[in-house]
Order: sequence, then structure tokens, then C-alpha cells
Amino acid sequence: MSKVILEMEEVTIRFGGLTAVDSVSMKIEEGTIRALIGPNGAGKSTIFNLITGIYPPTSGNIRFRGTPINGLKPHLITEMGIARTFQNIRLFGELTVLDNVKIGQHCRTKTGWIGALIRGPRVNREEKEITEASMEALRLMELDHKADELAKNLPYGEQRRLEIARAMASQPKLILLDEPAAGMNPQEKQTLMSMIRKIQDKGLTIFLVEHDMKFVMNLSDRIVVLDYGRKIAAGSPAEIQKNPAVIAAYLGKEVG
Amino acid sequence: GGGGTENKQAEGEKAAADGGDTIKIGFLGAKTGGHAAYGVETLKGMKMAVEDINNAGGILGKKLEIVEEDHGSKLSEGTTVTQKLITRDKVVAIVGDPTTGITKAAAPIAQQNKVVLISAGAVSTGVVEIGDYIFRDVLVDAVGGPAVTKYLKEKLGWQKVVIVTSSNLDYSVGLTKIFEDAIAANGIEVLERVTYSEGDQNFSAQVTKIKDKNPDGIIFTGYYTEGGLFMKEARKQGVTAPMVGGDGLLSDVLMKMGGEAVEGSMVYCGFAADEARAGEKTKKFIEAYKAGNNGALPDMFSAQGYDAVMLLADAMKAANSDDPVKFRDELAKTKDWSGVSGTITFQENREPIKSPVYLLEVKDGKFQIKDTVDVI
Amino acid sequence: MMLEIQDLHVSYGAIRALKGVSCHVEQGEIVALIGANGAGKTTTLRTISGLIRPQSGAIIYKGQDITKLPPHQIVNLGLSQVPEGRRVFTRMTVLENLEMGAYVRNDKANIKQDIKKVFERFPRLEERKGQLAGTLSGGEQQMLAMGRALMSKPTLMLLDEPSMGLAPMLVQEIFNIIKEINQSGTTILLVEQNAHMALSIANRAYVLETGEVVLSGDAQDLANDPQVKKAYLGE
Amino acid sequence: MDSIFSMFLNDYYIQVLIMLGIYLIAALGLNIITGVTGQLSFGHAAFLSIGAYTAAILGMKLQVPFILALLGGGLMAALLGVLIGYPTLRLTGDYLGIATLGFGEIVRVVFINIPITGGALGLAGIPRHTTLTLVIILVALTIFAMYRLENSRFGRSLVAIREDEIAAEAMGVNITTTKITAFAIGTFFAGLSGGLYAHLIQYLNPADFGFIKSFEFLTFVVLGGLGSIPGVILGTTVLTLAPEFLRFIADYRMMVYGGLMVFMMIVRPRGLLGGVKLSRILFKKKSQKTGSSVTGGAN
Amino acid sequence: MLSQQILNGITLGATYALIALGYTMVYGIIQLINFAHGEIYMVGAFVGVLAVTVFQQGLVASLLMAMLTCVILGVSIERIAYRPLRRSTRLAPLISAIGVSIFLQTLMTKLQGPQPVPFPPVITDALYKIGPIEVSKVQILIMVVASLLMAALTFIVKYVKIGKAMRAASEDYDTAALMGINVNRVISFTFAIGSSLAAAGGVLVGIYFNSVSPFMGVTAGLKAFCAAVLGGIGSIPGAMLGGLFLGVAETLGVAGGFDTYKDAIAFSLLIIVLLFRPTGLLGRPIQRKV
Ligand SMILES: Nc1ncnc2c1ncn2[C@@H]1O[C@H](COP(=O)(O)OP(=O)(O)OP(=O)(O)O)[C@@H](O)[C@H]1O
Ligand SMILES: Nc1ncnc2c1ncn2[C@@H]1O[C@H](COP(=O)(O)OP(=O)(O)OP(=O)(O)O)[C@@H](O)[C@H]1O
Ligand SMILES: CC(C)C[C@H](N)C(=O)O
Ligand SMILES: [Mg+2]
Ligand SMILES: [Mg+2]
Repeated sequence: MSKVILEMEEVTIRFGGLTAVDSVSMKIEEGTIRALIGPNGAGKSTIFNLITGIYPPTSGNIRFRGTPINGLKPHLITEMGIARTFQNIRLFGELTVLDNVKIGQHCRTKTGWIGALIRGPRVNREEKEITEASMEALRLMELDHKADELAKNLPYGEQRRLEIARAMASQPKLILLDEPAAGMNPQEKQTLMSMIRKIQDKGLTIFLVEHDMKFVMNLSDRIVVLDYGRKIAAGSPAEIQKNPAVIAAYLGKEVG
Repeated sequence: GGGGTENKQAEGEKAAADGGDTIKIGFLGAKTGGHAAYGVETLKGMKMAVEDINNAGGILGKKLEIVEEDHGSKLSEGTTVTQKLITRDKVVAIVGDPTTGITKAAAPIAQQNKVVLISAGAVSTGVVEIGDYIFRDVLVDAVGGPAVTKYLKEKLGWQKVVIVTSSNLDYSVGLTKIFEDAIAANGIEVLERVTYSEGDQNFSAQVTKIKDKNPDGIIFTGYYTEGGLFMKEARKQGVTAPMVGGDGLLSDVLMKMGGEAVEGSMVYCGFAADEARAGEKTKKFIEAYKAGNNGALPDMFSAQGYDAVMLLADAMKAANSDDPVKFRDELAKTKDWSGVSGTITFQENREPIKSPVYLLEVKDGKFQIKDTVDVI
Repeated sequence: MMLEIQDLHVSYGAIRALKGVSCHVEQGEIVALIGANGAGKTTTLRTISGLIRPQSGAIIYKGQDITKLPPHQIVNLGLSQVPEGRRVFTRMTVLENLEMGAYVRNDKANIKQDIKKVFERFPRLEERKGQLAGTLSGGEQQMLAMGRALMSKPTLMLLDEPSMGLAPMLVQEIFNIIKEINQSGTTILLVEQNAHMALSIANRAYVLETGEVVLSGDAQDLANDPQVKKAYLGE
Repeated sequence: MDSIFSMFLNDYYIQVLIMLGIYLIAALGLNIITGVTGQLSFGHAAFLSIGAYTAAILGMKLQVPFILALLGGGLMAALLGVLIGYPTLRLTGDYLGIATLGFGEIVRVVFINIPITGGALGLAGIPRHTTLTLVIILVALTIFAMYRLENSRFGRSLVAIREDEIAAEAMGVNITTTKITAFAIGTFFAGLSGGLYAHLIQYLNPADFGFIKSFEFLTFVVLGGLGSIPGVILGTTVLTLAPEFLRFIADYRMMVYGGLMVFMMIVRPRGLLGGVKLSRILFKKKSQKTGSSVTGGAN
Repeated sequence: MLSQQILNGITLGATYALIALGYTMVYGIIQLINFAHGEIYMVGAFVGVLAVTVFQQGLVASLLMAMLTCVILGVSIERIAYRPLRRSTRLAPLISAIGVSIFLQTLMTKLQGPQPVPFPPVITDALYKIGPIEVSKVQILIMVVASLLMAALTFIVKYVKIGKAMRAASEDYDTAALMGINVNRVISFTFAIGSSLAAAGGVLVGIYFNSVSPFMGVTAGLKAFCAAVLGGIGSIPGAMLGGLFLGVAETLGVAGGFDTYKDAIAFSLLIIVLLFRPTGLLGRPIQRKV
């Protein structure tokens, strides 16, 4: 059994009267691909928002590699090694593809405004490293040929990939992907799957929300199912596909 | 820019030498923006003076010419305009600005370039101190204020007053200070001090505050628009005390804005178009002004604008030169000079003594001369 | 013929998104428009609705040239759209969003009835009816966008990826709904990444590639076309 | 150097050029706040006045050498920028704008009321130290600094904040400190510009630093092209010189000026040089495909 | 005395509220701080003066004339100066608005001089004594008109179809158009209402304060805008509340001896309120959902 990288303990969040996430607990092991599925509005994106510090939980604990992170500001959480993509794409539209990815490395680099003004050899070196590492991340997502385009002008599928590249640039240990395959055709989904595998091969842990069952079942090691904010099932893809509660609430029929 | 000065001077002399048949005088003032009314009047007076001089053959065999420039009532633009008048248009003297604020901003430039600046309206403190090329031909508040205060106490028997100040208007703040000192010196009591800001239209809170104090009078140091509106509100709330103020109140707009409410208000200033008592010169001026302005009477700014140009012309004649370095000295020597706006003497520090102080009172919707107060 | 598109050219600045697209939709049909990312599907729909002005080409709806009409007039002719990316009114409630869908209608009583119908189809929306649409989950917003378009009772409905972000059960449901409204008389032009599903309910289909129609024909035939299978069905 | 200038230019032009330089420094400062970081500031003139008064008082009352007084003015403006920025920068969009506008008006009223600034009477007798040479040097330094800031890790984080705060935060950008740093830098340059202004005009009056002046700077930046250094330079130049060039139409000058603002905005909605980057001009990189969006929703 | 001062404050506040309503409307729909709004208010006041003096009209007719003129003016301004910029950066129309405002101000100075003019008496003002307080007819008029307009506006925006269309358009022009909404018409309508409110405000304020000047729109506009933000911009009751709050606070500030800081009171309050309620008193909090 490998180490636990992320642990959620009885995590709850309420919006007014609505309990969007209801005492959810789970542990994700390092190096695995974990999927989170469930009907629309089950609270999947909200769990991502809780982990990345967009919302503080109403109650419960979240630990990343043993350190509690609930209530921390998002930028500190990123610094600790968690990166994410957004269900509704949030790229820096007026920036080039390359610059988008460069910002991903923000938390791994140091130069402040003073460094920018003086621009000594250390700064130049760092800037070179940033560019190289960014191109590397772009190559991984097969976007290097678009480095100089403005992010807003990319087609949808490429924007999704750029989001992943940008997240990768922060050299995370854990990456959260919120519906990465949405809006892609089957062909593109295939490509994306192999890219995600490559990311796993680099030693990263992947936590994934996705509605495409073929995609989820093929890719994940373990799956957690959410309904109305509650965890209703957890297990391997094979187990989940047969789970009657999951079929009733989510799948509609067995998939495979 | 130390090195540039010689150069400039050389240029200036050259211009004066081969400028040949004209002597240029700059007009610094607003033709647009909030202070446009003063600027426009000043300019009218100046133009009349220039016409009179030129009709009489000019000075030193040359014609006088006005270079007019609008700064839109903006301080920083005022300095740019001053700079332009001096260095591009090569004027030998500037008349303006009619307000204290912009005069203070423009004066250092005139001083550094050794060009005479004579304000036809700035009455507040701290103007001529800027340098020996800076003059004004007005009744300064430091003279007028105390004289009027004394009059209020002795002739009208005022014991207690309230003071109203425009807190963001340099002129008003300056005048209030002068009044405060004079009031203390005359043993009058200040019941309340209230302030407002330029452009305010609502004075209900201030008036409610003084309403029950029952003052003998209201010392109002701001401009006429607010003065009229203030009195309107005061009368509405049942305050019966009259208002007294400086040249800031001197405009027909006061009556337009205040109507009935400003009846009995008093204003002191260095000039009034007093056709009955005016001397020969003044009468001629008033007639000429009326002819050119559909029968309207000149105000302090037009009269002082006229006098400013005349003072300059006389100084040039006396110096037999249109070089400001030379005629400045003659201007500084001006003594008992009689102009259309009164008699002027420049003291040692170039601060003018102008006598008498006209105390005007609003009667039947018009400024009428209530009294004259001698200051010397 | 309900809708006919003739040689449509559209550019975004220097980018040429459509390079002469022609296609048509017959009364009562479901026509699918499939193609890779960036092929120009969304651009086609937005141009039909009048949101984008084409460089050249014509759009004929029921014999009338609507190429130059402003969008709101096109809607008034009975042509409505579920836009890509949901575009719900985030600062309005779920209920108000649905009411906006019925903006062109004046039959108040029936509108109430139709809102009820939408809620029956998407019970989740009824649970959330007072909530601001901006705080709905992605899938809930998608349901809302669909419900909103239904509210206008269109003659021709343009759907831009209506199944995106929906849970599997709902994907099924959405396609059922599309079939249903088609049977009740609404003609449908459907853009879908889920080509499999789209082709299974469509009568005919067009395949778009970098701004050009490269294939067209009977939906069933296309679903069996080896080229299409490889490129769009992932088989 | 200055004597060389005055051989070719008369003092009026020199004055106009100095003024232009002073405005350029302030506008470039605002550009980093509003253009690059996307934080609306309607109170820039207040920071100018803080710098102006500080520099003037340091020089006149404490006999601090001119250059140090200038620096002091800049630092004081930056300090107040941080103090006001800390609580307000968490406001978004127009709310931030209006809060800064309010701050600007408060500063003006305070300057009217405290004795050390001479209140409404103004502060006169400031020595004239500002020269064209000095202004040219400082403008060049400002442009250089802005260019370097923009093309750096720090600069990218500023743009990221402008484009999407949530995403920027998720990339590890500390929104609060980064915004405040940008604000401090921008207000520093405003303060510096104010110090130069004080030692040019030689007389300060709070009335000169109202919100109208703040909007003037905003206009320079937006009309030139938000976030574009060459744009801001062009915008400031055009708009500072326009009133001077329009003098010939006398009374209609400001009317035409207002109309011109509308006209230029309509003709170039992204600003005169919107999207033009100094680095691209300097290095003639392959030009970017900006593909202006034909539509694109309201948000 | 205090109650009298509070009444003074409420009347002043009602004038702020009148102008603030227009600001909030336009902002609510196109998210534009329409800095020319203060100038529309100023033009409205002058038209009112013109109607009374030159055309010898009474209060109601003058009010209507001013409102009509300003509707035309406001709608044309939107057409010319804002519509072409609808899809560019948010700041572009703001600058355009400043341009319009400079233009109108100087135009008015040119047409009628920089001096303020008094508003001719169209109604005979009377004072009513209620206990220790004195209320004038004009004060009552202002408060009544402001309340009526607020009620009418609330009704339009909440319950009338075009009101809903306004809200939809305010979020997303394209999607609103896809609902069949004529976005241009909706926006013109918004400007029409906003401008007519400004005109009504101009005439009433002119009557109450008895003066009309080309520069009256500047401070009044700014204060009113503050009031709108204070109340929660986009919210109609918010504009009303913000206006009254500001008016009373300023008046009490003067009464309490802070008159030299009067102009800072509004802004200090504004900043304090924004720090605790970042979207104003009645503004909806911004929801963060990603
Ligand atoms: N800020 C908020 N205020 C109120 N309700 C919210 C808020 N954020 C989320 N919700 C509600 O919480 C529930 C969970 O939303 P969430 O976005 O996590 O769903 P999800 O599982 O990601 O769904 P989907 O698959 O459709 O994206 C939804 O019903 C949503 O309406
Ligand atoms: N606003 C825009 N500005 C510039 N280019 C654009 C814009 N919108 C789309 N494009 C470009 O036009 C082309 C067609 O885009 P469109 O959105 O129509 O494709 P699509 O087929 O709908 O793709 P997807 O499946 O990703 O939704 C693409 O190359 C895209 O990058
Ligand atoms: C216009 C005048 C009332 C100005 C006043 N005399 C001053 O010195 O500022
Ligand atoms: Mg989600
Ligand atoms: Mg699309």
C-alpha cells in the first residue's frame, strides 16, 4: 500500500440551506488515478473547490501529505503541490499560450519586482528555465506548435489541454482535473487519455471528475461516487459498474 | 535651468528692439470655466485702455497690442499660458490673473523671466511677496477688511457676528483670516463659524446652525453665487441679519441668485460705477463702457483691467522704454496715481494703497453706494 | 425546405472559420452537424442566429432571406438556439431564466404550463428554482439552457452540444427529449461531439472539417462510414 | 544640457514638454495599476498631490536636497498607496474604482484643512528645480523600469490577475501582495511625478488635484491603449498636446477636446495602440495573431 | 434643532437619490458608469428654466419638457458615444462618457455663460410647521416625486417584461438576443428612463436650491454616484437609501461642526461601508462559483 497523498475527513459545506457536500471522507494514494463521479449537482466541483481553497469547508478536515490545508488560501495550496483545471475554462485569454503556461510556474520561481528591474544573471537564468519548462509542458499536451497564439483563440479542446499544461507547469504532486474531456470528440478523448497516463507515469497523482464513463472506467484505479453531496459508493471500476445504487442514481444502465 | 536666463533676456531685448511698431501685453485669465466672468471683464477693460492709448498715438511711437489667452480656470494651464505669453509671444507685461490662486501660480514665472505681472483682481494675501516684478492695482483685503470691520462696529453698532467661509477657496480663507483679526481687534464677538465648498447649492444645515444665534450680521467671505443662495436659505429659515462681504460678492449675479434675500447685503470693494460722484476720468470710462455693452455698468474687474494697462503705459513712458527691467522701476514708484478705479500708491513692498473703500449696499435689486470709508 | 445555407464564409479577423459551407434542413428533420474541435460548428450556428455576420453567403429560412436580420427578429421567426457553453443568465434565478426563454410569447397561461413541463423533465431544476443560475453546477446549467430554449416553442431549434457535461443518465434523457420535441413538430439542427448518439437520432448529417463540409448524407450511412468511424466515433 | 534645449526651443515649448514628461511618468504609473493589473483607480491625482506636497515640504522646510525630496515624495505616495490599497484592493472592478475616487477626494479635503500644506491658500514659494533634462532622464528610466517589470515573472502575474483572479490564485499567485506591490509601484511614480510638478509650478493648491485630474490620467491610459507602454506614451502625448494645439479655436477648444475623446475612442476602441507591446516593437518578434473577436459575450 | 437638521438631510438626500436612480439604472444594464449623467441632469435643469422663462410654462409642463429633451439627449448619447463601444473594454465607454461630459459642459458654458442662473419661481413655496420642524412645499414635492419614481421604477424592472429584458441584457447581450430581446431597444429604453429621471431631478433641484449652472452636474453627479454605490449599485431601493444616507450624514456632519470636512464625509462613509459590504448596503453579494 503506497502513501496517502490526500485525505478528506468528514468534509461538509453548506450554501445557505443547501448542503452541497455532506461529510465526505476519502483517501487518495500517491501515484494513482482516482475518479469522482456522480449526477449533476452532486457536489463534485465543490469538492475540488474545497481542496484548492476556493471555499473553506463548513466542517471537516482536508490533509495533503499529512498537513492540514483546510482554510488555506488557494495560492498556498498550489505552492504545496496541488494543481487544478476548471470545469468552465479559465485561461488568461489575452496572453499567449506560452505565457499562460509560464504563469503556471509562478509558485516554483522567485524573481520579484526588484529582480525584474535589475535582471541579474540569476534572473536571466531563471527566465530561461521557465521558458524551457513551459515548452516541455506544452509538448506533453501537444500544444508546442501553438505557443505564440493567444489563448482565447484556441478551439475548445485545445483550451482544455492548455489548462492541463498550465496546471502541470506548477510541478504539482496532485492534479485535479474537472471534466477534462468535456467537449472533445472520441478521437480527442483517446489522445487525452494517453496524455493523462503519461502524467501518471511522471509520478503524479490524478484526481478526476468526468461524465464520460468509458474514459473514467478505462483510466481510473478507484472511483468514488457522490450523490446529493454524500458519498454513496467507492471501489474499483468493475465494482462501481455493477453497484445498483450507482446504476440507479447515475449510470442508468451498466456500462463497459 | 540657470544657463537659459541670459539667452532668454537676449531674445527678449531683441524682440523689443525689432518688434518695431508694437508693444505686446499679455492677458492672463479665464474665458471659459468657473472664473470666466472675471477674466472676461478684465479683458474688456484692458481692451478699452489699449484703444484709448492707440487712438492717442500709442506709446514710445509704438502701438499697444494685447495677446489674449484662455486657461480655462485651471491652475496648471495658467502656468503654461504664462510661459507661452512670455517666451513665445514675448510680452513685456502681463495683466492678470483676476484671482489670487492663479496669480500665485503664474507670478514665479513672470518673476524669473523678469516680466512685469500686474493683477487686476487678486486681493488676498501672499501675492506681491513673490517678487519685485509682481504688482496689483486693487484694494487689498488686508486694507479693506479692517476698515470695513471698524465701520461695522462704530457706525452700525454690530456686537456679534457669524462668519461664513468657503473652505476650499483661497480667497475666502484669506479674507476670513483678515476679518477674524479685525473683529478681535474691534471687540466684536463671533457667535459661530460655518463653512461650505465651492459649487455648493445646499446651505440648509449651515443656516439651521446659525438660526437661533441671533447675530447682528453675517460676514460672508465667499463668492456671489453661494452668497446669494446662502442668504436665500437664511431668509427662508427666518434669519434676518444682513450679510457683509468683499469683492467676491460683487456681481449682479448676487441679486439674480438671492433676489429679495440679499436686500440690505453689503459689499466693499475698490471701485464702484458711481455715476453721481465719479470724477471726470471715471465718468468717461463708465460712458464708454456703457456704450460698448448695451448700457451695462462696468465692474471692478473692467475698471482695474483698464487701470492696469494705463499704469503700465505710464511706467513705460516714464522709463522711456518698453523693457520690463527698466519700466518696472518706474511702475514701483507710482504715487497718487489717479485712475478710473481710484487713486493708487504703491508702497515700498509694491502693495497698493487705494482709497477710498466703497461700501455698497443692495437696494432695490441694485448695488448702491452706502458709504465710502477712507483708509489712510 | 425549412433552412438553407448557401456558401457561407465567416472570418474572425484573420482567421477563416467557415470557407463556403452549404447545407440544408427539411421540415421535421433532425440534422446533425459533427466535426472536430474548431471545425466551425458553433460558428455556423451563431451565424444562422444572426450573432455573427458572414462575409458572404446566404441563409434562407422558410423561403425568407434572414442573412441580414438582427438576432432578435430571427428568434421571433421561430428559430431558437441552445448556445454553446450554456450561457444561462447567472444573476437571475432558475425560474426567471425559464421565463426569459418565453420572452417572445404572449400566452401567459400556457407559459406557466410549459414551465411545469420543464420541471417534470428536469426535476433537479424544480429543486433549484429560486437559486441564482450562476451558482448551479455545470450540468444543472446545461439542463436550464435546454429548458429555456424549450420555453420559446420554436419551429426550428439549433442545439450546440446539449449533452456536454451531463451525467450519463441525463445524456440519454436529453436525446430522448430531442427526439420527443422533434416528433411534436420541431425541426432540429444538432451540433454534437457525442457523434455516436447524434447520428443515432438524426435523419441526416453533415461532417465539417476546418470550415468546410467534407461529407454528408443519411445519418445511418455516415455512422457506418469507415472514415467517420475512425475520425469521429473513436472506433 | 538645458541651455542647449533653450537654444532650440523657447521656454513655452520647454514648459509644455516638461509637463508632458511629468504626465507621462504619472500615466505610466497608472498603467501598471489599471492597464496591466486591471485594477481600476480613479484617485491617481491624489497620489500625485501627496508626492507634490511631500517633496515640496521636504525641500522647503527640511532643506532636503531636491533629488532626495523627489524620492521622498514618491515613497510617501507609495506608502499611502499601500495603506489604502491593503483594505480596498479586495474590492473588485468599479467598486475599487469608486473607493479610490473617494480616497482621492478625502486626501484633497485633508490637504485643504491641515496647516502644513497651507490649506486652501496653497503652498507658494517652492523653488524651481525641475528641468527638461531631468524629466527626460526620469521618463526614460520610468519606461525602462516599466518595460522590465512587464516582461518578467512579476509582470506575468500582474496580467494573470487582470485576466482571471481565481485562475491566477490557483496558479499560486498571491493576489493581495501582488496587487499591493503593483499599486505601490504605480503610486510611487505618481508621487515622483508630483514632486516634479511641485518644483515646476512652484505653487500647490489642493484644488488642482481633484478627481477631474485623476480622470485625465485614466483617459491617457485608456485612449492610448490599456497595458501598452507605447500606447500610454502616445495617448498622453496626444491628449496633453491637443489642448495646446487646439488653442487656435479658442473658446471652442474644450468642446472639441471632449468630442475628440469620444471620436478617438470610437475609432480605436482598444486605444490608439491597444495590444501593442514594446517588446514586440523592440525585437520585431513574429507579430501576434490578435484576431479581434467579432462577437464575444458581454462578460 | 436635530430633527430640523435631519429633515434638511433627508431633502438633500432625496435630491441625491433622484440622480442616483438614473446612475443605477444605466449601470445595472450596461455596467457603465455614465459620467455624462450629471451633465444630462444639468441640461434638464436648464431646459426647465427655459420652459418657465421663455415658454411661460408651469411646473408640470416644464418638467415634462425637460424630461422629453433629456430623453432625446440621453438616447442620442448612447447611440453615438456608447453603442459602438459595447463590446470593447469596460473602460472605453467610460472614457467616452467623460468626453461627452466635457463636451456638454463647455457647450452649455458657451450657450449661456459660465454664470449660474436662478430658477424662476414656478410654484409658490410655503412653509409648514410640524412641531419644531419646518417643512417647505418644495421639500415635500421632492420627497414625493422621488418616492413615486422609485416605486415606478421598481415596478418596471421587477414586473414589466421590458424590465426583465433589461436584466437579461445586462448579463449577456448575445444570449439575450437569442431570447428574442431587441437589445438595442432595451438599452435605449434604459437611457430614456435614466435621462428622464435626471431631467426631473435637475428641475426639482433647480427649484429647491434656486440655481442652475453649467457645472452643477459635476459634484451632484459624483455625490449621487457615491449614493448609488453606497446603496448597492444596480439596486433601485439601494440608490434611494444611499442618497438619503449620504444626505443625512453630510448634514449632520455640518451640524456637528465637521463642516470643513463635509466633502470627505460622503467618501469616508462610502469606503467604510464598502469595506464591510463590498457591494454596498443593498447590493447582492458577488457569488464565487467556479
Ligand atoms: N455558491 C453556491 N451557492 C449555492 N449553491 C451552490 C453554490 N455552489 C454550488 N452550489 C450547489 O451545490 C451543488 C453542487 O454543485 P457542484 O458544482 O459541486 O456540482 P457537480 O457535482 O460538479 O455537478 P456537475 O457534474 O453538473 O458539474 C449544486 O446543486 C449547486 O447548485
Ligand atoms: N471569437 C473568436 N475569435 C477568433 N477565432 C475564433 C473565435 N471563435 C472561434 N474562432 C475560431 O474559429 C474556428 C471555428 O470555431 P468554432 O467555435 O466554430 O468551432 P467548433 O466546431 O464549434 O469547435 P468545438 O467543437 O471546439 O466547439 C476555430 O479555429 C476557432 O479557433
Ligand atoms: C474674482 C474675485 C472675486 C477674486 C478675488 N478677488 C481673489 O482675489 O481671488
Ligand atoms: Mg462540476
Ligand atoms: Mg463549438
